[in-house]
Amino acid sequence: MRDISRSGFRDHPSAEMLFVVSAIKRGVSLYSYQEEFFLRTMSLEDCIAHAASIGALGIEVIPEQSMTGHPHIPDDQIAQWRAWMEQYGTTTSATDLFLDTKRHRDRWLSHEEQVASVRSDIDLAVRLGAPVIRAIINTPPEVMRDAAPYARDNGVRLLLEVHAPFHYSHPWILEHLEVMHAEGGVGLGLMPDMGTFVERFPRVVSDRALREGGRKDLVDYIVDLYDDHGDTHALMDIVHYRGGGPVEMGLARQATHFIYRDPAEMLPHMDLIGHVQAKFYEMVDDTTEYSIPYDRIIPVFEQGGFSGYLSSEYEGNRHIEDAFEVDSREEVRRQHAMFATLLGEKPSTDSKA
Amino acid sequence: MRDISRSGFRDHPSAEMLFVVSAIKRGVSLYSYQEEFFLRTMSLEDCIAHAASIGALGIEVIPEQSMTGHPHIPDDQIAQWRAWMEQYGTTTSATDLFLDTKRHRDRWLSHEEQVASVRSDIDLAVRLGAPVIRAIINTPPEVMRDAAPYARDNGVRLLLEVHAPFHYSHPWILEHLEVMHAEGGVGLGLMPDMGTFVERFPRVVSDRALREGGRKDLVDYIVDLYDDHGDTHALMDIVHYRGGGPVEMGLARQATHFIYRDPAEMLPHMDLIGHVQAKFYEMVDDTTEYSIPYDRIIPVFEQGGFSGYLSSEYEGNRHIEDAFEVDSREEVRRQHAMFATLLGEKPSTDSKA
Amino acid sequence: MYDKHILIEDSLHSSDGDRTHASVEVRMPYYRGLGLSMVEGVDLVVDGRPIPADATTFTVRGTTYPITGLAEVLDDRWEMGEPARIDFDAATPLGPGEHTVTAVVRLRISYMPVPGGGRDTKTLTLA
Amino acid sequence: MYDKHILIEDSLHSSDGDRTHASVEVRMPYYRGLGLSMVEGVDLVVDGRPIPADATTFTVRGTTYPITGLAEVLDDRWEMGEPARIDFDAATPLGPGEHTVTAVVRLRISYMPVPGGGRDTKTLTLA
Ligand SMILES: [Mn+2]
Ligand SMILES: [Mn+2]
Repeated sequence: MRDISRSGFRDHPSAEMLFVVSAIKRGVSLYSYQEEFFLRTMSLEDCIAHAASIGALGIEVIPEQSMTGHPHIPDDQIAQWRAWMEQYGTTTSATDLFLDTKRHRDRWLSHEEQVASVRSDIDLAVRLGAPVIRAIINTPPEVMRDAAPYARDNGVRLLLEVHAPFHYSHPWILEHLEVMHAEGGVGLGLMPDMGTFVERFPRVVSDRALREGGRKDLVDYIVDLYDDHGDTHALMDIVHYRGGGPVEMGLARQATHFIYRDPAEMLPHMDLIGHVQAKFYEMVDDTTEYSIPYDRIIPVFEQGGFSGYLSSEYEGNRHIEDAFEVDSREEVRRQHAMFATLLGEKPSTDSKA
Repeated sequence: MRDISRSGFRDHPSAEMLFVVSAIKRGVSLYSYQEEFFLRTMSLEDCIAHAASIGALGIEVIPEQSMTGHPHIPDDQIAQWRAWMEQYGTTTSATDLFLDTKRHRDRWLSHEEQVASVRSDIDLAVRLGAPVIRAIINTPPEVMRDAAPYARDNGVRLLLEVHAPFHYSHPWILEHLEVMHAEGGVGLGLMPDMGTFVERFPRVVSDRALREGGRKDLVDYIVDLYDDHGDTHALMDIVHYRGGGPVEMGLARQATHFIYRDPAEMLPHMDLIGHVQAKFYEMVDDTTEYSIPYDRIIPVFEQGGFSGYLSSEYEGNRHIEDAFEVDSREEVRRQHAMFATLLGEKPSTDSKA
Repeated sequence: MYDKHILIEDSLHSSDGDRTHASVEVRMPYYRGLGLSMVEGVDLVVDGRPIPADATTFTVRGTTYPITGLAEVLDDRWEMGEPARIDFDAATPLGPGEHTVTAVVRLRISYMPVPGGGRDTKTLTLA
Repeated sequence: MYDKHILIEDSLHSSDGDRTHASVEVRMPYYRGLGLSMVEGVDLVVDGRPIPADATTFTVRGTTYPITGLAEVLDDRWEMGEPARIDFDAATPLGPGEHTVTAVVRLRISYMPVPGGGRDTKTLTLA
């Protein structure tokens, strides 16, 4: 049940209805459980079961992470995966491909080899039952173009992950958009990573710099400048001018890789958007991500008529792992509590509403 | 005589007058002759004489370049300098200070030491008869603030060089502006470097990358993206995704350090502007710098009522030195031919007028 | 990422009687598996002494490769979280008890312009 | 900048009879002079053999400093375009005729976040 009073969904065609259930679906990328999966404290089945238990029924998988033998993953692993999907009532929402252009020490992968690599990952997506594939940001537009027919023939769609610091008017993305429009948007599309909407500097990142001995004044300076959405172009220079060392310079470098753009910039591209990576750094509670304003992002997807998956990507693990126990399950659970509220699945738990 | 038909000086209070002579003065920073001075093919006197010969009567000097023994430059060198100014009818337009915060290998210069360094350079400016001093971009705002009284007491003004990639709405400059406004703009001010108005990618830079074996397609990509004023934020990433090596990555890095801003952004700050570093990369002929649109920059200074020096800073030397003989005199001469035309000193030599 | 999990506790073993051959187990500090040709090296420092790369081998799932030959291996992988055994020759016999071991894993990650990998130092007890 | 002008032509001289001591002149690749405490080093490679820093001295205007001691020199400068003489001990006597010399000048420039300086390689004839 959506609480209209705080949703701000005025432009949505169904805004007048009180008990609308969103067309947007919830899912999890198993990237989110990487800490526990690496340490073997969660099995692959545990990851799937956890997602299912919180109603996140679309499972995004990085085959090179969750399975072995890529790209020739044995049939028994594929069969097991499909059996789990059946058993837990889940579905493969997406697979993530990498493009190892530096596979050979002494030469770059040729264009033909790059296209072949993508085709191989298309085969794998088909075996796993995924309708869309995350194409990593370093995939060149011409490789997307030449892999598109094979994707179409196999009934899947290659979606370029729009990852910070790229955005929808960046030259690299503009080149990709040109290729996608020429292709017709059948075999190609976009997979926005919500890391392009980092409105507040993630405190898990600045807190770590402080733990590593970073100067409080410079850490504050970097965070404040970022939060004011100031020009980070020469931030490393400034921190250097103020006598910053490796920790402070490293934090400044990270600040130049975060970006905040208006989520509405996605609207003109909504037809190309087939899946969303719901990046997050820290769930403060069941309603709020510290950095990324999902309460203003989700209305944009509603307005655009998006009906794919919001797929959790928990990224805080690596920023707290030095000092804290990572609890990926709790972080993912909280994000989905927030999603359920924002999508109108249940009443808001926000007492301030 | 100004050719009104092409000057576009409509907003200038004297635009109706046909034979107005601009209040803006011409000068040269001896930085421009660095190649010949380094190689001892021009003496210090030769540099001054050349500037005077082309009517550039304001001489900006980097004491650490043109003289020896900084900061305790011997009296005889100072006396000789003043004698040359007299002899050639020139004047010391500015001195340039550096702030060696890393003077000690194992520690940063303290705030007090930084202020003392600036005060010492103020003393030197007074000895050389300079009314303004270039404060290098890494000078912190609080050092400017605490050195300002000494500048005022000595009748000189410390001008922060606004150097690319900084600009007038950049956080670092905003902090400086706050200090300048609090100080009243008597002892402090700005020295814009025209390198913030690089509209076209300098071909001397891209040509060198080609000489060093850079891939033509990537060099063209970088130049075109820059010339379209596309977002250079992740340009190095793109060049990397396309298989660029050290030469192409180096060119991409340089592209992120060039910026083009609207020259009109200087207008609100005109009262603070005491001197202008007229950076240039390549004079195509007597009328045109390849990258920087002086024909649209000078009207902004006219409109703002600027009456200080346009001080040549030839920067092309280091980009052609590998393959060509540097002829600093000819480059400076051409820039001043252009200035004379744009300032209305003589009829336009532009046949397309 | 995963830096503190590279060296596996209790994994330091000597593999012969005179204790000049030993092994330690390491995990790759990365969130997916990688083809071995993209593993640029696993450098060990034992009690302050760097172990030369050519005195080191790399073993996954029973197959052993010289560390210096990994660049040529296009048909095998180091999987996510998978322990690899690094066998090495110590210049002098390793005594029983505690040893300070540093492992530096160097990776070639295609989407990163800078080298990938990580570093871990632990005090391990020779079993 | 100025990289190709670092090593001065015709400046390689041997300073003793057995040709194990020699000197070469270098200029600083920078557009202003600099206090010597900011000269991090002048590294020489002669005929492919690196000369150890502690076998090298630095001389300007008649005053000689050990290269390894420049960081402490707060009252002298290397001026713009000024030749400095680098004296060094060669491990083996330098024969008459041509030698390949590389000079790497390393500078600490306060406004730059990365190391400054430059590198030059020339074939110089021992006088
Ligand atoms: Mn992502
Ligand atoms: Mn300048």
